[in-house]
Amino acid sequence: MTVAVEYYVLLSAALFCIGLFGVLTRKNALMFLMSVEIMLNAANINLIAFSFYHGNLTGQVFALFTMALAAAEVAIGLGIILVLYRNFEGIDVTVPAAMRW
Amino acid sequence: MATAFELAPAIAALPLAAFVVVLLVGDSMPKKGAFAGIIATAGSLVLSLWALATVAGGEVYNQELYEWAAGEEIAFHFGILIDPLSALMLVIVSLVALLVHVFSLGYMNEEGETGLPRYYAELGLFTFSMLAFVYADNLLMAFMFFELVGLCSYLLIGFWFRTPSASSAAKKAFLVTRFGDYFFLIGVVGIAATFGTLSFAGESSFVVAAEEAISGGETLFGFGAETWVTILGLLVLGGVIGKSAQFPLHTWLPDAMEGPTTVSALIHAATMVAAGVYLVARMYGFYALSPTALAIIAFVGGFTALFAASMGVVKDDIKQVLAYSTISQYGYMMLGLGVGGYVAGVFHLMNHAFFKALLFLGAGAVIILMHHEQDMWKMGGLKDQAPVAYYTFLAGALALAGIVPFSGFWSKDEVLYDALILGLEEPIFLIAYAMGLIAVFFTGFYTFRMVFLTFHGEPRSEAARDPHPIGAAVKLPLIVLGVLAVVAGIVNLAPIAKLTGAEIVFLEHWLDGEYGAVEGLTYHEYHELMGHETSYIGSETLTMLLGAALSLGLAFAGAGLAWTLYNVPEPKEHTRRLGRAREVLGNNYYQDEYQVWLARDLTLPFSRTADRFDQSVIDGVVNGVSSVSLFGSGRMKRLQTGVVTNYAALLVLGFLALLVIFGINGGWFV
Amino acid sequence: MNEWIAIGALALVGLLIPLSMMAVSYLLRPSVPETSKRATYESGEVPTGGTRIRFNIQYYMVALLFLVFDIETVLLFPWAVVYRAALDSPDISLVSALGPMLLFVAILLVGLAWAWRNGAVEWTRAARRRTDYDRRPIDHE
Amino acid sequence: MALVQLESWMALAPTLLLALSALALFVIDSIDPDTTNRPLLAGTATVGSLASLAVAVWFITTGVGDPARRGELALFGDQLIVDQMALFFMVIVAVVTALISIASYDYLRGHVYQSEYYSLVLLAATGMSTMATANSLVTVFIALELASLPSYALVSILKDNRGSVEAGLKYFLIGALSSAIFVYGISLVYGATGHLQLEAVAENVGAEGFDGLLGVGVLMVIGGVAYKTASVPFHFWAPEAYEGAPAPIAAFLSSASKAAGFVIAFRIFTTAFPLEAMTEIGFDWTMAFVVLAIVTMTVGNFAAATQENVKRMLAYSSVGHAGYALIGLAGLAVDGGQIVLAAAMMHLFVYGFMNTGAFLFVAMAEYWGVGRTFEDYNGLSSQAPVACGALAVFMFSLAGVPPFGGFFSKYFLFTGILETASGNPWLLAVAAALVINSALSLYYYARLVKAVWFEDPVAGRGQLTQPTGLYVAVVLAGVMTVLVLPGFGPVADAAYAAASALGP
Repeated sequence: MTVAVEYYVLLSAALFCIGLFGVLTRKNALMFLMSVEIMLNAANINLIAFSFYHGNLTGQVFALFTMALAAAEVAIGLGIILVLYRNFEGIDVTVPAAMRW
Repeated sequence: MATAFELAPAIAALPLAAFVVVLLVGDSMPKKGAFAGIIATAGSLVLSLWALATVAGGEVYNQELYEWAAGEEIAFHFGILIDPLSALMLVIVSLVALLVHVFSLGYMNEEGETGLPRYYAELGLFTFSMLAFVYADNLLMAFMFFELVGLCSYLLIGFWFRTPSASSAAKKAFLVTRFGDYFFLIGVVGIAATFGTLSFAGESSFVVAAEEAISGGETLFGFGAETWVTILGLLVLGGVIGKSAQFPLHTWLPDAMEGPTTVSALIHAATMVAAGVYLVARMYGFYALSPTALAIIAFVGGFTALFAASMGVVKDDIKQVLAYSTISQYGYMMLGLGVGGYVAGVFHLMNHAFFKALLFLGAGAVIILMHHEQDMWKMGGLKDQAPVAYYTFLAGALALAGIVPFSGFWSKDEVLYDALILGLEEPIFLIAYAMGLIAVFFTGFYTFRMVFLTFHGEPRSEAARDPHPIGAAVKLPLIVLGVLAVVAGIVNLAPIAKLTGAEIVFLEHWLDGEYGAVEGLTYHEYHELMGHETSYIGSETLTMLLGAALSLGLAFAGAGLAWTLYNVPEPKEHTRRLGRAREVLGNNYYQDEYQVWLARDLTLPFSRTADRFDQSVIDGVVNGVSSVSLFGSGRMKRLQTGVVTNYAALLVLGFLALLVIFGINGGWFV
Repeated sequence: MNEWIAIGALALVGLLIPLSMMAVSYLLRPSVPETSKRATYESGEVPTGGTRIRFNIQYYMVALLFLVFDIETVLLFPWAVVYRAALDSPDISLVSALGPMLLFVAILLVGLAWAWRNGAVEWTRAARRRTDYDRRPIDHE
Repeated sequence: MALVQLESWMALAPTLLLALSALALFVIDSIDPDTTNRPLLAGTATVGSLASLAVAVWFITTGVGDPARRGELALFGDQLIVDQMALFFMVIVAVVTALISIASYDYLRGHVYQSEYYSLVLLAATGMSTMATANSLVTVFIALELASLPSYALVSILKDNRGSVEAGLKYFLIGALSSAIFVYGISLVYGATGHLQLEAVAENVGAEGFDGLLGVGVLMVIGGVAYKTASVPFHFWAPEAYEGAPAPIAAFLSSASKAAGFVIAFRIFTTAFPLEAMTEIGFDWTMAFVVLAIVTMTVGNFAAATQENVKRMLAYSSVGHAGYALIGLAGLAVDGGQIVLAAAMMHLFVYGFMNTGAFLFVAMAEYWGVGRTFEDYNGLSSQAPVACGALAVFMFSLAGVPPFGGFFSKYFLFTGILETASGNPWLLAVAAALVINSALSLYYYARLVKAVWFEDPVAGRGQLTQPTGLYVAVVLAGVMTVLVLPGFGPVADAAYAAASALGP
């Protein structure tokens, strides 16, 4: 029993949109970051599903790289959130808005 | 042993050196720097003569010396071109410059003028510019020195800059010639852009390129090749008309008489004014490609010859008369060149250089005699007081009037002859010929009016009764030039050659490259390019005799009328009989007035209107646009709210907009 | 598609059982509201301070280091899968099979050494760094 | 003929040298974590980037990557490729990195994290250099992240400065979102074609039947490169990141990072998505770039026009210039569009000097502490004429005033469009937008020149020191901006060669 690849795409698209929704609605920097991670994982689902579909491993390997880069991104992001907390006494991303226009 | 050509740069460099030296230490030099100038110009003369002899030996020199800017398409350089034409001109220029320097000893030094180092320095610079212009091997270099010549004449005309008239005359000369030079500059740029070269001679010259373009039937800048060549030629002609004081840009020249008379001699005989005509001769091959341009040259020349001669008739100031005669004579040269008489034009240029220098220096001598009085009505009877001045002046006058066998006759006659034979084939040119012919009468009249009023009759003023003596420095140049004015015609006795069959048209052979010439720059090649047909009344000899008789007759008629009217002890101002015509003539046909009117009453209001338009409409539009832009800017930057989630939202919205547009457009969702 | 019916039925059952149990419980239990029931600790301990406390920064540092090495294994994974096969293949030498990964680990080791030297693994905070940086405040008020 | 026969992987030497210098800096910092030996740190970074530059230039002159001479070098199963365009952009990256390293010598005086700063700069440069060679969507993404991640840290490296932190946060969040979109787009492209290597993608466009997915995926990839090049609508991070970041980092991001973003855009769209095949499946991507180019240059220039803060003005102008460079891709819509592409490359090259120089001048002003607005800059020329002269050169070059480098590249862009676009109304609209925006840009660039040169100096401003490194970098950038004029021939040749080798 195999699941048609379209369903994986739908799943990943749903996941992507969930992540996007989080990005747009969450003020907490950590939630923002998590939402981005969800979006990245949506891409991973696509990659792995299509890797299976096409019968080559390229997509799976790329998914590993994506995970690694996502981790690195989180590391940098946490660092930035840390200094954000120190400077603004909070991690609400809408607070730092001194630079505009 | 260096050859003449290796030393060629020194021909121009010597006067330049004199300029530098006199400018720096002139005040402490003997005669305030006059000797430096004399030595330098003498050196130039010797070298020029040597170069002339070398050319006569069959060699020519066309050498690029220094490349000062090079691009992929075109390179600009300084170079020297010494061919029969430029060698001849070098001699003329350096000779006249030398004589003017010598004369200045008597005219300027002995009169105790101040500012002499400046004077001699400027003379040196002037000579340098002209010599460098003469042997320039490309049009851009020619243009640069052309401009320098204009600058020097500005400086020299305004030598007595403390008198308002002198400084305004200087400004006028500068501005009017500059007006023409704009067109020249555009022409230079146009030629460079079209042909990618500015050289006068050689395989890579713009003349050759233009010839190929025409024969190849190319289209240049949207025009046929010949039309474009005509346009370029006419643009360059703008500079010529300004410099050579041709109608309608001649108005500066009479005013330029405000300068020292020596300067007038130099300007009129050999440098500034000659530069224009020389330029036409220099790039004659280019004009030869365009019959239209040549015809325009011919008509401008013929008209100017008549027009200026008619004004010369009513002038009272001796220098003014000469000034208008200069304009008129350059008109002849243009006429000659315009009708294909390359030799005739150059021949007249040479003769004119000698006799006009003579006449101006003679006038200078008269002015010395008259204690700086220039009104001819206050002169009279100087014949006996200053015989040297009188006889040399008379020789010059006879040459100017074109009385056989003086030099002017031969060249003027040849100009008219060339116009006639062309006119017989193409009748339109007969009009130009007729104008030239009538001008002969006027020339004879005003010349001898001047001679008689100045030298004959009874002295009409205290100064004329007790003239100031003139020295050897004055007499020597007069004598040299007097001799030349008498005999210079020998070099091209075309009528006699035609009658007798003797090979005595030396100048024609010279310019035709019999002794050596740069390929493509010879008389017969020009002739082939033009392809003018000519025809004769009866035979060639008959036509020639008829023409000569006609012009000679008119010259005698003019001179005779002057004789009857003015060669009397107490001449009267017969000009009153001219009635209203006198007023028109006396006011120079209102040329100045209409040009001032053009400038003040037409151009100025137009400019004001344009300015108002600019300030109200254009600025309004610009200001409107900028305030709209700035307003737009104010709105646009509000997009950047500073809140990062808004950015994310806008980013996603922007992306979705793209997705919807392209998705629906590309049918991705079906 | 009948396999899907089984899955759907399972999901349905999975949902229904807890919901029905909660409903039953709600119907059966007595309701006695009382303030002490709302306290955080019913034992009587009174909590002090906020629930959010600042962790030592070093937790974060260690977490990051863990992340790095965790991810390293992810990247080692595909290599490890093909390593044996690569060695058996006559076209690939030991150096070209092992070298890249050694290089990768070496680079990571440089990073680890740097982190170590800069105090990332010291539990007590090193007070050596001055933080007087930025004499040129770029204020945005 | 090279003196030695090099291994093919040595073609990556410009990139590897940058990476090695970064590692060397880590080693230095590991040996002495407290080092404030600024000459050593800045020197290592400068030497590394200059070495990279020298090798790249050497490769170009010896014909590496030239199909007619030594051939393009595809490495690691075609994942990386060293061709003329790669080398051209390696040069840009190396030049900007060198200028930044020199300038930072003074700027970082008193900074705590010096070695980290330089190593992050070099790592980011490594990433950008790799972007130039990336020939597969995998390597594109990895290189892009390698360039981005250190950049996030660099922007917020002034840890106690609220502006810097705010800038870093915004940059990071938008960057993370954009890279998520980018990688999702890549996954869709992979799904629709079954490949990630660019040529293989090109061969399989439309082969698998997921045309709609492919369209969405390509559009998402466009989003990814738009983020990296700061193009609308993915530009929102740019004004803040540039304004809040240390000025040398702003210079680095707006010059090198933008150029690197463009090189992947050029590479991906000329190689992986052949226009004909893409048009068949319903996505003429040149239209997308037409829209992006017009909108980007308009937004950038209009928003820049009324800025009071010099750095922010430059930031928006940087957005505007991204719009100019996007024309290169829009121009591929017509035959012979390689001319326009080459002109865009030239523009990025010149931009590398003039924009870096302008930001470094701002760095100098920050170093002096004179303030940030136009008024604060009033009359600086009386105290620092050389630097202000260089500033005038940068401004006029950015505005596209002859005879500076910026004029030529813009001129080539403009004439390139006009030459090829006859009858294509969209491209003519792009050309018109280019002209209008350039005219507008002259307004605000000239405003800065006016403030610096013609306004009366601000009263009470103290003596200005002459920081050697900053001066050297600014003057160097200024000289290069001018020298590009006579040197434009080789640059243009290299760009034309690079663009024509890409041919669709």
